[in-house]
Amino acid sequence: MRELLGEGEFELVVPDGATLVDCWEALRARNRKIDALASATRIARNGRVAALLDERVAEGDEIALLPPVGGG
Amino acid sequence: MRELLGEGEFELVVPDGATLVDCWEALRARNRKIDALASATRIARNGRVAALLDERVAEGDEIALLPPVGGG
Amino acid sequence: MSLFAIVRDAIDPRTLEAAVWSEACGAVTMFLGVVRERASDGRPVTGLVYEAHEAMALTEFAEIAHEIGQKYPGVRVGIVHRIGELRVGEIAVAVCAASPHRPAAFDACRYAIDEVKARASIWKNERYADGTGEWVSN
Amino acid sequence: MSLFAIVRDAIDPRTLEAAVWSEACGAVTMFLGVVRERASDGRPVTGLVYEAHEAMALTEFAEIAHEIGQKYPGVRVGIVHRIGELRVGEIAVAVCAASPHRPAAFDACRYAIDEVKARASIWKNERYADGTGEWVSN
Repeated sequence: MRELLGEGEFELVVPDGATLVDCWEALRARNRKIDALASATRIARNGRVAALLDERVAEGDEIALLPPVGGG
Repeated sequence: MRELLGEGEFELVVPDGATLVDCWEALRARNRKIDALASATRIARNGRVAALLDERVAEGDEIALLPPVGGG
Repeated sequence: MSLFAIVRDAIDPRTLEAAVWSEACGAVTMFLGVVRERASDGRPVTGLVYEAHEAMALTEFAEIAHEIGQKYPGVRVGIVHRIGELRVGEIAVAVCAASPHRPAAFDACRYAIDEVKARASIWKNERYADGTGEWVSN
Repeated sequence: MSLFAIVRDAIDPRTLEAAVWSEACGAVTMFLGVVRERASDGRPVTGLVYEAHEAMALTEFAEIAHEIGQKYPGVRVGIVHRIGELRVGEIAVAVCAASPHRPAAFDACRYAIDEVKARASIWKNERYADGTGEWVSN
């Protein structure tokens, strides 16, 4: 994912009251290659996989895109 | 078994042509307490559990009485 | 040793076992995931590189262990995953279960590694002899 | 280390694992039978004394491993049993299975310990706190 997008961690600026869907759209606006990940990627907020994509985010939240896992 | 019978390894003398059943009877003549073991004990000859009790024994054979196992 | 850990150095299964075992336990089962010389498609592998979201992975390990406590009362499990660069033959993950009796120890160990592979936030990059690598999922 | 052994000193699971593993194997499973503090009937146990018909037990271990080779092609197993006096917490038996993939590694390990307990020529004397002992079977 880092290789596909060409970047790792960064700050994402979204409007007050934004949801996880808004974050995804902001990421997409930054890099359209993210479309390739849409079907297999989960989104986590502050270390928990988000159950609802309309969860609101707050300043300082950690938003992580999680590709399919491969532990073990 | 050793505790029940009061003895461990010993030489058993049986006639030429004797079978494992004859060995069992010879052991029984020596110590009737062996009856208590009859239902749960297997007999091995030279390190292999005997399939047939009419197997003949030869001089020098090791005959072992095997109580129920308890490994692990 | 903690029952749940993400480590950067060699995993010692004996230390994990000692942390999991208690005097009521007659049965200890262990699963070790070891780097093997070939990928699933048969290509030779020179090693693996693992990355984790550590905080999430540790939470997931504890959740899996909690589920096991519910399904198999009296069974304790420990889960340790190594990250970074691993060579063929090195242990990537160790799961240990201790139980008074052996059926639950086997079932719990299997459940734990199945769940770790299915949902722990850990990613694996296979390294090939030609110097390239590829992220692979389970 | 030999794949099949009856030993009088402490069992080192790591040595057994190293003997069983090969580069094709991504999955290693291990079962450790450990002396626990209570008998099946709940009485406190201070230790166990094991005796074996060594030649027969080693033959039985090899037979069990051969059966596993037939049932689970590509899986290797090792079996080590300790005899003599053991205290609570000490390892009485270690079974290790190595396989390219994990389902067969679990199945083989479980088959091996089930068969060892059912048919290996090994006998166990439980020692109780009052100084008495009793031969027990599985």
